Amino acid sequence: MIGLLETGSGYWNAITWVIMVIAVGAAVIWLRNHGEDKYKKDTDQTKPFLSGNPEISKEDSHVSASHIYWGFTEALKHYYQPLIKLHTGNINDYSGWIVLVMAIIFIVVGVS
Amino acid sequence: MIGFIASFVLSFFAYLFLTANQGDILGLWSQYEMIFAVIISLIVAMISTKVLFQKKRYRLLNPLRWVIFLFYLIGPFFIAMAKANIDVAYRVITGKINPGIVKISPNLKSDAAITLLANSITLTPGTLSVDIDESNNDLYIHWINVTNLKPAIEDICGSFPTWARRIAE
Amino acid sequence: MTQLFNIFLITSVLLLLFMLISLFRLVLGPTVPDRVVALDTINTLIIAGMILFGAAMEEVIYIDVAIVYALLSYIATLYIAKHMERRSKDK
Amino acid sequence: MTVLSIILFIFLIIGIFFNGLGSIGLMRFPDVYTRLHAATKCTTFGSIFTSLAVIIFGFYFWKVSGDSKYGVLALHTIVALGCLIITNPTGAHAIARAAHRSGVMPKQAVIDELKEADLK
Amino acid sequence: MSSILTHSPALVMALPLLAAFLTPVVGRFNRKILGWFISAILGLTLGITILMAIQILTNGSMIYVFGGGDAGLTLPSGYTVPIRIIFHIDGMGIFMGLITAVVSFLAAIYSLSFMQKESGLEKYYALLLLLATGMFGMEFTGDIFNFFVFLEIASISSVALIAFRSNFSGEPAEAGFKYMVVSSISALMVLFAIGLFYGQYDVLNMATIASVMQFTQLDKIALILLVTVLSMKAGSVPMHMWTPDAYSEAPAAITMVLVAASQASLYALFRVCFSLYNISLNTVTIGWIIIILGVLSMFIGVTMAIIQKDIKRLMAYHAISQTGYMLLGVGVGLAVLANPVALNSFGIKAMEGSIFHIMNHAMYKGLLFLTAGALFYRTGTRDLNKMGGLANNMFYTTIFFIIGAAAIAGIPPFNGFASKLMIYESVYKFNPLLSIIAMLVSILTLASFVKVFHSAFLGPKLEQYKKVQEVPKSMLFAMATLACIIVLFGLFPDVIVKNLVHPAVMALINQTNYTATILGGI
Amino acid sequence: MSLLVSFAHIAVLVIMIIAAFLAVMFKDLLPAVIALAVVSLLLSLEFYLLHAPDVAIAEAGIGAALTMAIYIFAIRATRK
Amino acid sequence: MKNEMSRIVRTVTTLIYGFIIVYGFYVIAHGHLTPGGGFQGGAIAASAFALLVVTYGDQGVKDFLKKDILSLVESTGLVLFIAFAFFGLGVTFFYNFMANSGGLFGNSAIIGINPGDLNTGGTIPIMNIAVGLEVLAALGVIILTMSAGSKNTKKKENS
Amino acid sequence: MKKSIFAIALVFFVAFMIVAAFGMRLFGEPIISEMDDYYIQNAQAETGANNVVTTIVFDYRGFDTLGEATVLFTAVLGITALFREAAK
Amino acid sequence: MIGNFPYVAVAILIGLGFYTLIFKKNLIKIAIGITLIECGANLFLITLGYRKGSVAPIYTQAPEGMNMVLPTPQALTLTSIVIGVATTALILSIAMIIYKKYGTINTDEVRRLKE
Repeated sequence: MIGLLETGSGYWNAITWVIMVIAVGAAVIWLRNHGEDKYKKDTDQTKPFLSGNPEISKEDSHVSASHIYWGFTEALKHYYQPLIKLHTGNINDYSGWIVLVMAIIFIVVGVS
Repeated sequence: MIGFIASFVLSFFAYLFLTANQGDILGLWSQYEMIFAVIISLIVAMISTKVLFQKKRYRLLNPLRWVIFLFYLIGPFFIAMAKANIDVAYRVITGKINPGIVKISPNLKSDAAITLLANSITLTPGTLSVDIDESNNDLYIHWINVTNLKPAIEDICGSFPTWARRIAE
Repeated sequence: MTQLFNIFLITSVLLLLFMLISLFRLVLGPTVPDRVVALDTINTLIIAGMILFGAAMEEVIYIDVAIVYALLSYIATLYIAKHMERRSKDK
Repeated sequence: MTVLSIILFIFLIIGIFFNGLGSIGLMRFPDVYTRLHAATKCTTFGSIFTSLAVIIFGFYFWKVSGDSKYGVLALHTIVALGCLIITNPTGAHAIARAAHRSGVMPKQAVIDELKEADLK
Repeated sequence: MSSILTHSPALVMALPLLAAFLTPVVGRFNRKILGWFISAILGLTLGITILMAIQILTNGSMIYVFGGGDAGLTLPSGYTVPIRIIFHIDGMGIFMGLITAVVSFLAAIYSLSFMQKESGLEKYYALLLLLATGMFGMEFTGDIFNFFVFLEIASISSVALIAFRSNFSGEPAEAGFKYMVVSSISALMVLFAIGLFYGQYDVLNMATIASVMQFTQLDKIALILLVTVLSMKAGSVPMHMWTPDAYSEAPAAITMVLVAASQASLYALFRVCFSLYNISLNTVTIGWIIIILGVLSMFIGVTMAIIQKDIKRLMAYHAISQTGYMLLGVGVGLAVLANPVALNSFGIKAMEGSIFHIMNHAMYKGLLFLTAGALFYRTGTRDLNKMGGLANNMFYTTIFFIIGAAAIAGIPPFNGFASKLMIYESVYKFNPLLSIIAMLVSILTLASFVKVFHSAFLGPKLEQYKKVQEVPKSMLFAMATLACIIVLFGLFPDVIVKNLVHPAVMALINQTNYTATILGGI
Repeated sequence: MSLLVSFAHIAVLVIMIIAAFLAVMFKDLLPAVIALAVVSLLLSLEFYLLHAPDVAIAEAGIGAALTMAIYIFAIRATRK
Repeated sequence: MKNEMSRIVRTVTTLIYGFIIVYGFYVIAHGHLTPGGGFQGGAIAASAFALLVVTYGDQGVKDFLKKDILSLVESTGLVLFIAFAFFGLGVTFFYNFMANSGGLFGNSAIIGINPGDLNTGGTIPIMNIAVGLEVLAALGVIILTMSAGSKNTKKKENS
Repeated sequence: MKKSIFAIALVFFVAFMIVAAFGMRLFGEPIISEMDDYYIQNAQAETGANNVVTTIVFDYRGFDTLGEATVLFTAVLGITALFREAAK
Repeated sequence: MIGNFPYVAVAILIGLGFYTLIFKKNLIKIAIGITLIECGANLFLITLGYRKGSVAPIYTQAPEGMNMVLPTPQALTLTSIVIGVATTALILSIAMIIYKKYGTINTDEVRRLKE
């Protein structure tokens, strides 16, 4: 059968997957259309409720790129700090790393 | 045009001098060598005429001057050079020096003459040409054993200026 | 015959020793011109040595290398000399 | 010992002597200009003699054996020698001039007219 | 026709070279047709490569002896070693060659509009052609010194292209300098290794070296030098630092080709490990070294990518991380090479996965870099903080970005998923931990691309980008081609794996076949 | 004869290593480049002694003038 | 300020410049007989250009050397080289189709040690010339460009 | 800290290189020389040139030479591209 | 007498080159380091081709009755020398451009691209 890929311990068929996705999507849309639509446009129902505070403008609410995973990086601070320190951007270090890796592999291969 | 022909002939002979070997022509060159010599000399003449004859002076092309030059090279120059070396040897071994930079005015006009003089001076007794005054061709000379603070030309370079004038001016 | 070649060879090896002496000027030389003089001396010695080696090995085509050096070592000297002049002028 | 080998021997001895003198002078002299004296003159002169030995050798064997390779040896050595004689003093001049202009003054000098001259 | 086919390895090298030599002359007469001329040449090259691919996949390896009396006659009579340069193209070589041809062709098309405003275009195009030639040479050659020469061509032309924009700012020159230094080191170490081989066996042909290799101490040293510098050129941690610099500062079209160039180095690494050394020298140790390099690359690459603000730098770190997948899969294959049972049960699958991943990675990372270039073309910045709301104006670019991001994150049904699934499942049998790390990395990849998508495309329309339009058609054409390839590969991965990837893997594993093609017999 | 040649090899290599060491160690760039020129010179002589006149000419032509020239250009462009 | 060296150096340069180029061409043309060949000869001739640049300064050298012509020569050399590789395509790429054919450069060499004949070697001398032209022009362009670039540098410092 | 690690690595690297140097075959005594013997014996007859090195450079390994001329061409292109004037 | 000293010299040259690359903080010094490594590699190749008591592989006017040294490494080294000069020229040009833009060639300051 075309599209059937053997992946080591199982099989993968993209076309079947697409058909499945389309079927499930159709079902979801069908279900959604049968739901009850209580929302009315341009009323208070569609406006966000921020504990009674006024809604901030769209430009301000756009989270800029450097803040997106702030929590993630903050949590992994002890991992990131030495890692960033290693990326010095200094050309001497670039060649130094090459020699270091070469020496380590020399030792590993020499021992084994 | 004279310049082109002159540089052509010069490079032709230079090439032939380099490639002298076995062959049919005079027992030294083969015919292909000759063809190549012509082609290469043409190319080199095209490239180097502008440089070689930038002042459009063709006085040096006289073969007689070359003969004199050769004679000068083997005769007075070589003797002066031998003397110079024995002199330097003496100074190297004893360490007796009395140096200074003095100025001489040889009154030479052409570039070739002043160059010949300067190079001769550099290779001969106790002297070394350090700088040149471009306006009137005065030479500044480092003298390893200053005997006279205002030296005459003969003190330093002997008969060289006359030779230089004879050869290149 | 071989005796002659041996003479050439011994001479050239002696020239190598003189080169070593000249190298000390390169190490010690207080100013840049001193070092250039050392370079020039080494150049000349190497040209002489190359000619002698060529004769000693009976290989005539080797002399070409010596010609190349005799022609071109001068250019390196000129470059350094010009740079030194310039540098002094800028100060 | 033929005449040839004696001549070669003498020439090589002279060449070696002057070359060695040049190197020793390079070490012994106090400042750039005097060192240039030693280096340029002695090494050029010494090299001329060692090369002359090779040239004589080449011409001699060219005549004796008729093999063109000895002729080539001599001719090319002449070329190398010619280049050496032209370029060496000029190089020395360039170094001396640059040294003086970059402010290296001759030591123990009794007179220095160039210092006052103020060339452009 | 058959003579074109016989001489196609020579033609594929000589055509771009000839065009590159003519480019300065052509550029002097007419600057407008220059881009089309180059695109036509690269298209022709692509055509010849496809012809060669068909020939090789049906009839087996292809041999071309440069300057010999006959293109197929490798050995002179009475001698046991080849004396001329031999192009030796097997399944793996042509696989990489196809990638190179496609990528460089699309880069030329993309540059038609993208580089329009730059000066010195004839130099740019000539360098692009030379880079393509260098990569072809690295992939097709069967001679180790010839490999060095083409490695240098590829490095020098990539350096010149990386630093091409340095008339505006200093950063491209800095990146170029760094890349130049590391690639000089790598080339010189390769030269040193060549010397080690030559000194012992007096041959330069890779197949012949493989057949006479005696695994002395010196061979070990040569192997170490080659493995280190080639994995460095491929961009594996901890020797990866040049990658983000170089990738982010090069023009976008060139970055796409640079990805392919570093994969050519990866190919050379595989070639050294499998064809040159194969089972006899410490495969487990070397395999584990490659696995560790791979895992480090995957993890550190992706975690560094998350915190980047520059869009191309972020993608460059992802390139490192994806290189890790390839190293991981092939490392597993190498580690079990001496064990036929394990090799058949999962080793071959792992290698198929990672080699399939090479092609997928070239395609989707190329697409992503092209979209980044499109954003740069319209907005003039690479800083994610300054972008936003671009989806409103650049519809097609957004679609292509989504396709590329989904493919790199391994979302079905795109091609990245297929190859990653193969790697996960086969590596799981080797060592479950590695497989879990790989999956984790995949999740983090998705996360960081969500970040890019959010900050560049979503959000309100920004004031300064009100007048931004869709990019010109030639750029869209290049991106659309890559997107189509991605979707097709995603939908029919089995066709590719069966027809292209499996022969490539078999060509790598089967060393006797490799040597026998040159030396005859067996 | 062969003893002398071996001695020549050793002398040339030793001088070359000293010059290379100087090229690395000099603080100023100009002396370092001069030392590099000496290295190239002696490398050429070593090639000559190893019977590789082709390579010796190449090294002479490139190392004597051209490498020097481009290094001097770079130093001149980057002076303080 | 004139950017050239002293008069003595200039005179010697005019003398020696032509000879260096003649020597470079000698090395190129005799590449298949004596040590040397395209690269070496090209490098020597390019050194002559370097000599001109240093003696006359990069302004003065414009009278003697044109960068456009050099880059044209460079392309010509390379195209000539690859063209002669293409001509062998009747057999294989890079096939030496002129060797021992009796025509131009087609004489057979005498086997063993001999003084050598210029008219041998097949495509080798032609490729020598092509590579020589290419290397000469390429190195000349490098010298001229870097010389001009090193002068511009100071003006735009710290931009 | 980092510097000392690099220094130690460099020392190890050079040590391995020197070990390799002593592990090489003796200086001046190649053990196998089949390829080079082919060149030396057949170069004159096959190509008609006296200089075996040139024969290898331009005939037997001519493709390398093409690549190498290309490297020079590439470098020239790169340098002229670097020093070009900025776009108008 | 000479043993394997040339190979040791090669190792020392390469080590010196790497030392320059790692510890010297000047871009032109780094170029010098690369040139040194390249010298080492070239010397290594030529050394491999040497055969004791032989002459150069050129039939023109060679001495009679002697072996020839191996020609292949000489061809390889020719290639690598020209590649080396191309590399050096490019690397120095880039250093010049960097100085033009950054005003420094100290590696500690030439690192706007980091992290």
